[in-house]
Amino acid sequence: EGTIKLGVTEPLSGTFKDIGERYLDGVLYAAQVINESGGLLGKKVEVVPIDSELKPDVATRKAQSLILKDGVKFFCGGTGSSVGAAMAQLAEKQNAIMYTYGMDAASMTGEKCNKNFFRPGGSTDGRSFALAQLVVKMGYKKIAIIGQDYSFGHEALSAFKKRIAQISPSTKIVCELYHPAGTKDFAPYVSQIIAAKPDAIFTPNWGNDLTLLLKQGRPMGMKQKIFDYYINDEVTIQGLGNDSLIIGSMGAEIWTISMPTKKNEVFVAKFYKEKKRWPSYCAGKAYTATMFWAEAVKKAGSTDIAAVIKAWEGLSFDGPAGVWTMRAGDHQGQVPYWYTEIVAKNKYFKHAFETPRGMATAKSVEVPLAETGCKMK
Amino acid sequence: MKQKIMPLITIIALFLLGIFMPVILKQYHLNMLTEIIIFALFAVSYNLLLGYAGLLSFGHAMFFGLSAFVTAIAIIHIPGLSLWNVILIGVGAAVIVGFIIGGLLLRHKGSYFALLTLAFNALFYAIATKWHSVTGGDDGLSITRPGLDLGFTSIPLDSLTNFYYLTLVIMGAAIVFCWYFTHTAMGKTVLLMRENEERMKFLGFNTNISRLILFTFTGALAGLAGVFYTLHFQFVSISAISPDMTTAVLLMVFVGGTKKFWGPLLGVFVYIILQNYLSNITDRWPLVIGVIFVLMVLYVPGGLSDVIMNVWQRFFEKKDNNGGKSATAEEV
Amino acid sequence: MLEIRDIHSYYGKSHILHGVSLDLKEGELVCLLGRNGVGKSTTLKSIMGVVKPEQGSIRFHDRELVGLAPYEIARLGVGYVPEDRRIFRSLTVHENLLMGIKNGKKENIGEGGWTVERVYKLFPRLEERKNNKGSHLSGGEQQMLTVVRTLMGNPRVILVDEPTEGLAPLIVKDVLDMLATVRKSGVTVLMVEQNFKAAIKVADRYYIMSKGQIVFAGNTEELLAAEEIRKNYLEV
Amino acid sequence: MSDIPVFFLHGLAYAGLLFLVSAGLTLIFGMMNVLNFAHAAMYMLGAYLSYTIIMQLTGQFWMALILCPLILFVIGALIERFLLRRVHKYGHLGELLLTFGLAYIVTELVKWYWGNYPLAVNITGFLSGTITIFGFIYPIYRIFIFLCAVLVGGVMALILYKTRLGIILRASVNDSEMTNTLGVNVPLVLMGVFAFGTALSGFAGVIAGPLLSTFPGMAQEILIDAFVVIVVGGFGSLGGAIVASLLIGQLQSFGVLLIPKLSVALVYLLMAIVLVVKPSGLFGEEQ
Amino acid sequence: MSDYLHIQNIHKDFSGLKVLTGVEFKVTEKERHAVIGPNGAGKTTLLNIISGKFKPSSGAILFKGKDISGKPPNVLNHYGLARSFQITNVFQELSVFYNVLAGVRSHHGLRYNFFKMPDHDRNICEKVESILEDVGLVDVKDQPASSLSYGQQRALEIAITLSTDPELILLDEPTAGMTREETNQAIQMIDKVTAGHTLIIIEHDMEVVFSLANIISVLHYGTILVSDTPEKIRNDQRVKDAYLGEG
Ligand SMILES: Nc1ncnc2c1ncn2[C@@H]1O[C@H](COP(=O)(O)OP(=O)(O)OP(=O)(O)O)[C@@H](O)[C@H]1O
Ligand SMILES: Nc1ncnc2c1ncn2[C@@H]1O[C@H](COP(=O)(O)OP(=O)(O)OP(=O)(O)O)[C@@H](O)[C@H]1O
Ligand SMILES: [Mg+2]
Ligand SMILES: [Mg+2]
Repeated sequence: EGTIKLGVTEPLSGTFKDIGERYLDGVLYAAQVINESGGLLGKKVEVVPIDSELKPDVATRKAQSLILKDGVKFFCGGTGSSVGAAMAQLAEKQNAIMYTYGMDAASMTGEKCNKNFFRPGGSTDGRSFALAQLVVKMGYKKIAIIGQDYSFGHEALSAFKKRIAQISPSTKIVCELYHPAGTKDFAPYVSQIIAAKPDAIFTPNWGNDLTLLLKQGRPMGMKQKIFDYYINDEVTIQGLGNDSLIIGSMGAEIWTISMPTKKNEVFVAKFYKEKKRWPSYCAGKAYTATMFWAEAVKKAGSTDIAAVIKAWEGLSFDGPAGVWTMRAGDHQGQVPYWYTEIVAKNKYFKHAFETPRGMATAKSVEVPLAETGCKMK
Repeated sequence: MKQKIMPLITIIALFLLGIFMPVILKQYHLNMLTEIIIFALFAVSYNLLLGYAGLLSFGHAMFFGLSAFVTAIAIIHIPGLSLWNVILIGVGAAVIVGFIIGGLLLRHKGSYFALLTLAFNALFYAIATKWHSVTGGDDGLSITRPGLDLGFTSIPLDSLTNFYYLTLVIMGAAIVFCWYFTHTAMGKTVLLMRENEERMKFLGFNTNISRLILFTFTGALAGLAGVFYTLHFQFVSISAISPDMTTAVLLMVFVGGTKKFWGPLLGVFVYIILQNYLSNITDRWPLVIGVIFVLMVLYVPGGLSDVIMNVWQRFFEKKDNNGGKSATAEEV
Repeated sequence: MLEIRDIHSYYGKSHILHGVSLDLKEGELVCLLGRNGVGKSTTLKSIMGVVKPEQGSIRFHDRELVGLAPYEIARLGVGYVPEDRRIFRSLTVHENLLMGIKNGKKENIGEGGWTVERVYKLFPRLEERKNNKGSHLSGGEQQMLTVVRTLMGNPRVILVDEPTEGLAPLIVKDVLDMLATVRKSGVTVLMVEQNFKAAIKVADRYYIMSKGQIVFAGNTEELLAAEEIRKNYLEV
Repeated sequence: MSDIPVFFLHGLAYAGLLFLVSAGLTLIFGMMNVLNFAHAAMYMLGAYLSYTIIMQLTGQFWMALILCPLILFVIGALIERFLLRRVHKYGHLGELLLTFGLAYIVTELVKWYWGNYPLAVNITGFLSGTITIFGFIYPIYRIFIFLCAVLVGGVMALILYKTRLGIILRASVNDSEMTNTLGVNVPLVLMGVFAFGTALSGFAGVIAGPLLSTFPGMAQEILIDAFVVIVVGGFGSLGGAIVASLLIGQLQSFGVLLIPKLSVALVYLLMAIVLVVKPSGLFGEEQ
Repeated sequence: MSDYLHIQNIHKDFSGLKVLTGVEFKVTEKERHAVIGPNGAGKTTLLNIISGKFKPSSGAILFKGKDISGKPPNVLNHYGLARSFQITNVFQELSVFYNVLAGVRSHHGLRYNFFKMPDHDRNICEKVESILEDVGLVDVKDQPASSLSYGQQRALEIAITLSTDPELILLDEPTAGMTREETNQAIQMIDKVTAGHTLIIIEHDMEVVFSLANIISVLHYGTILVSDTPEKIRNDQRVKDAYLGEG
C-alpha cells in the first residue's frame, strides 16, 4: 500500500477522446508535481486512467471494479455530467470520493449533491452569472441567447437570464433558442437570431456546436460579439480554421492560461519548460483541482474517506487561479471567474487566442446555499 | 434423447457451479459475473430472434433500455414498491411496447426489418435523451435496490452476494425457460417459419401472430434483463437504450454463434471479458472489434460455438451418416 | 460447330445430367425432346454456363465453354432463351429489347441482322406495348419478348427452351416461323420443346432425353419410325 | 414572416446535403440490396481526405471534389471484390455484419491517421462569398450544395433511366442470372455499383467538409439521418430519396421556426406516419 | 344434394393480365376431381385461389355452403383444406419426421403453445409415424428432407399435405418430375391415402389423371372448357383440339 490511487474517468476513446486526454494531462501533471515534492502523506500518487467512453454505465462499471479489485478510493473526472452524476452515486454507495473540475451541471452540487462528491471547479450558475455581469458591464442591451437543448444548455441559459434580470432590468433577451446537441444546420437558428437584431449573443455551446454556430452564422451576417462558455479552447479555435470567425468573442473560465497571478505564471512556465507545449484550459483546471484535493488529503492526514471529507469541507486553497474555497454545505467550490477575449496576436499560439480581461470575484458569482437545493446528510 | 438431455445437464451443472462462485471469486470478479449473467439473458433472447426466427433486429436494446428505465422510474416515483412489482412493471412495459411495435413491423423481414428496428431504436433513444424530466436525459437515473420480500422473510439486497444469487436464480430460470421454449410447440413454430413461412401458413399456422408473439416474448426477456441491469448498477442512463447497446448484443451473439443455444452464452462471456481487458490494453479497441468482426464474417460465420463443434466432431465423434451436416438448429 | 461431350451436371448434390453428348452443325435446327424433369433445361443451362458441368466438355467453334462465365459464353455468340419467361419486370418492353443488344454496339449487326425496328415489324403487338413495363404483359407477350430479346444479340447459335409454352396457337405459329427464319439466316438453333406436333414442322433433327441421358438421336423419318422410343419417352 | 423565402432556402440547402449523403446508400441498397453500414464511415473518410488534399497538398477545393470520389471509388471496388463478394453466400446478414465491421475499422483508422481533433477545411474564392437574395445575405456555398445535389440527382436519374448502363443496372437487380446470359458481366457491374456508391459518399464528405466540420463524430451523426431518408423515401428508390430529402429539409427548417420544441421529433414523426400509412416508404415498391 | 365445393365464376388478373375469366365448376363430397389444361392455363392460379394463397379478383368459392374465398390459408386449413405444391415446398433442413410433425401438431392445436413439447406427445408421434408409413418414408424419417431423392421429396410433399388430416385435398402435379415407376407407385399411394377424402388434382400426366379421377375439368385459358367423366373427356373433340392433341 505504498501509493494513493486516483482514478480518472475520462473519455479516452471515441469522439471525445481529445477532451478526455487533455483533462487527464492535467491530473497526471498534478500527480507528477506532488510526487516530485515528496508525495502525499509520504506516499506516491498513482493516477489510474479509466476510459469512460462518455457512458455513465461504462464508467461506473470500470470504477466499481477498481474499487473492488484495487481498493481505489479517490476518483475524479471532467467530461460528461452524466458520468459525473453516476460516479457521485457510486462514490456514495462505495464510500469513496469523487471530485470534478469540468462537469458544470449546477444540479450536481444542487439537488443531487452528496457528501462523497466535491466540485472544486465551477458550475453553470457561476459561469453564467460571470458572463451576464460582463455583458451588462459592457453595456449591451439586447441579447440573443442560444444553447443546446438538454439539461446543460437549459441550466446555463436560465442562470444567465436570472442574473440579467437581477442586475439590469433594462437589458432584454430578444431571442432565446434551443437546438439539439449535434445540430448540423444552424441556418434556421441563425436567421432567427439575425431577425431579432441583438447587439450581443450568449451561448454555452462547446465543441462542434460552437464551431458550426460560428462557421455557418458569420457568413450569414451574424456579426455580433459572442459570449461563450468555452471560448478559449485552442482545439476549437484551430478546428475553425479561420480566426476571423472568433476574434472578439469573450468567455469566462475558472482557470485560463493568461490569468495574471504569480502562481499561475510559475505553473505555466514550468509546464511549458518540461513539456514544450502550453497547458490547455482542461489541463489547467484538472491540475488546480487535483492540487486542491491533495491539500485536503494532506490536511486530513490520512486517506480515510470520512476524514478527507471533513478536512475538505470549508478548506481554502490559494492556487494558480486565485483562492478557491470549498463550501461545506454543498461541496461546491467558491471560485473566481477569469474573463478572456480572443485576439489575433497572443504569446501562445500562431492562431488567435485569449488575452485576459479582468475577473469576477468568487463572492460576486456566489449562489447562496439556500438556493442550491442541496440537502446533504 | 440423450442429445436433448445433455444441454439440460450442462445448464444444471453451470447453475451448481454458479452457487459456489461467491465463495471462490473476489468481489470484483463476482461483479463481472453478475453482469455476464444479466447479459446472457439479453443475448439469449436476442438469439431467439436472430438465430431461431432469422430476424435481424437492430432494435433489441429498445426493450432492454425501456425496462431498465421503467424500473428506475418506478423505484424513484413509487416509494415502497416491492421488488416483485418492480420486475412486473419493468417487464410489462417491454411487453406492451413489443406488442405495439411488433404489430407495426409484422410484414417486414430481412434488411427492411433491420432498418426499421434501427429507426425505432433511434426514436426511443431520442425520447430517452429528450424527456429529461422523466428519464434524467443525459444524466441518467440513480436508484437504490429495494429488498427482496419473500413473504415470510425479507432479504436485503445491498450486498453483492445476495444480489448475485437473486440474479443467478431469476436469470438462470429465464435462460432455462428459453432453452425449454425452443423445444415447445411455439419454439418449433418459430424455427419452421424461418425455414419455410409459406408452408406454415398452409399448415394452419398464423405466421403473423406467431411473429408478433415471438417479438413480444423476446422483448419481454430483454426487458427482464434490462430490469436486472438497472438493479445491478443501481443506475441507468441512455446508453442502455442506445443503438450501441443493440450493437453490443449483436456482437455477443455473433461472436458466440447463432446456431447453438449456448453460442450466445459463450459470446457474452468472451465479449465482456475481452471488452474489459481490451479497453485496458488499447484505446483503439473499436478497431480491434471491427477487425474481429470482419474476420469472423469471412472465416467463421458460425461463431465460436461452430468452431468448438467442428473441433469436437473431428476429435470426439465418428463422422455421422449425413456428412457432418447434422448441426441444424433443430436439435440444439 | 457445337460439340457436347459427356457432360455431368448437378444441382447441389443431386446428379441431373449423366453424360449428355450431342452435336450441332452450322445452320441446323435441332430439337431436344423428353418428358418433364429429364434434364432438357439443365442441358441448355449447362451449355450456357448457368449450371457448371462438373465433367465433360462443350466446344463451340473450337473454344471450350466449360468454365466460362455465362456472359463470356454469350459474347462468343451463344444466345439463350430460358423457359420461365425471364423478362425484366421493371423494364419496359423497349428497354428489354435494348438489353438484348450485345455491348450496345450496333456495328456488328450485319445485313439481315436483328434490330429493334425489325422486331417491331414482325411483332406489331410488341411495338404497341413498347413503353409498358415487362410485368404488365400477358403471358404470351412475355414469351415473345423473351425470344426476340435474345435475337437482338444476333447470336450464332441460339438455345431456346420451350419457346411455345403457354402461347396461343396462333402465336405458336409466329414463333416457330420466326425460328425458321432465324435458321434460314444461318443461325444454328437448339430448341427444347414438349410439343412434338409443333416441333416436327420445323426441326431437322431430334434428340430425346430420359433421366439425364440422350436415348435417341435421328431425323424426322427415323423418329416417326421409332414408335417404341416415342411411346416410352415422349407420349403420355 | 418576410423571411419565409430564406427558411425555404435553408431547407433546400439542407435537403441537398441530406440527399448527397443518402444517394450512395440508396444506390447500393436499391441495386444490391445491401444495407451498407460502412457508408457513413466512407463519408467521413471522404471529408478527411479532402482536408489533406485541400489544406495540405493542393489548396484547391476542386481537386478534392474530383480526387476524393476517385480514391473512394477504388476503395469501394476493392471492398466489393475482396470482401463483400465473398460473404454474399451467407446472405444479407453476412453482408450487413461485414459492412458493420468495416464501419468500425474505417472510422477508427481515420481517427488514428488524422487524429481526434476537429480539422478545418476552408474554401476560398467565389464559393466562400455571399450574395443577396430577398434582401438577405446568403452564403454562396449553401446554394452550391443544393446545385451539387441537383447535379448528382440529375446525373443518377439520367444514368439510371436514360442510358444503357442504367438499363443494365436495373436489369441486374431484376434478374442477375438472365442479365448474365445476355452477355453482361454482372459481377463487374455490381462491383461498379458498390464502388460508385462509395464514391458518392466520398463526394458527400467533400461537400459537407466546409459546411459542417471534419471531426471524429461526423460519421455517427449522419448515419441515422441517411437511414431515415431511406425509410421515408422508400427502400432503394432514387425518387424517394430526393423527395424525402426535400421533405425533411423543409421540415427541419420550418420546424425550427414554427415548433422549435418538436423540431427533432418531427423527422421521426414523419417516419412513423409514413410507416403506418405506407410501410414500404413513399416511393418504395411493396414487398 | 347440396354442393360440397362450388367454384363460382372466379376471375383473377395480375395487374392487367387476365388469367382466370369466369371459372365455374362443382365438386361433390368424396369425389376425385382432376383439373387439366395447357401450361399457363391458370390451373395453379386456381388452386392458389382455392387454397387461399391468392384472393380472387371476383367470384366466390362455396365450401359446404360457406363462401371461403379470400380467407387466409391458415384459416382454410382449419376448415379442412390442405394442398401440395407443384414445386416441392418442404422444410429442407429438418428431418422428415419433424416435417410431418409440424402439420400433425397444428391439427392437434399445438401451434403456439409455450409449454408443451410436441415430440413428447404420444398421440402426435404415433400419427406422424402412421402417415410416414402410408407414404413409405418411415425408413428415412430421421434424415433431413434435403437429402431425399426427388421422388421421396414428392412423397414427403404429399405427407405434409396429409398431416393436418384434411377432408379436401388439393394436389398440384404431385407426380411431376417422377419417373414412370415412381409415378405408378405414387398413383397407388395417392389412391390409398386419399380414400374417403375429397380430392382435387392437377396433372399433365394423363395416366395419373385417368387412373385416379372420377371427374375431369379442362381449364383452357381462363375458363372451364368442359367438366365430365374420364371416358367422355377422352373422346371429346374440343378437348382433343385444345389439349390432348391427336391423342
Ligand atoms: N434449381 C434447381 N435445383 C435443384 N434441382 C433442380 C433445379 N432445377 C431443376 N432441378 C431438377 O433437375 C431435374 C431436371 O430439371 P430440368 O429443368 O433440366 O428438366 P427439363 O427436362 O427441362 O424438364 P421440363 O420439361 O419440366 O422443363 C428435375 O428433376 C428438377 O427437379
Ligand atoms: N403472381 C403472378 N403475377 C403475374 N402473373 C402471374 C402470376 N402467377 C401466375 N401468373 C400468370 O398467370 C398465368 C397462369 O399461371 P398458372 O400458374 O396458373 O398456370 P398453370 O395452368 O398452372 O400452368 P402449368 O401447367 O404450367 O403449371 C401464367 O401466364 C402466369 O404467367
Ligand atoms: Mg425445362
Ligand atoms: Mg401449374
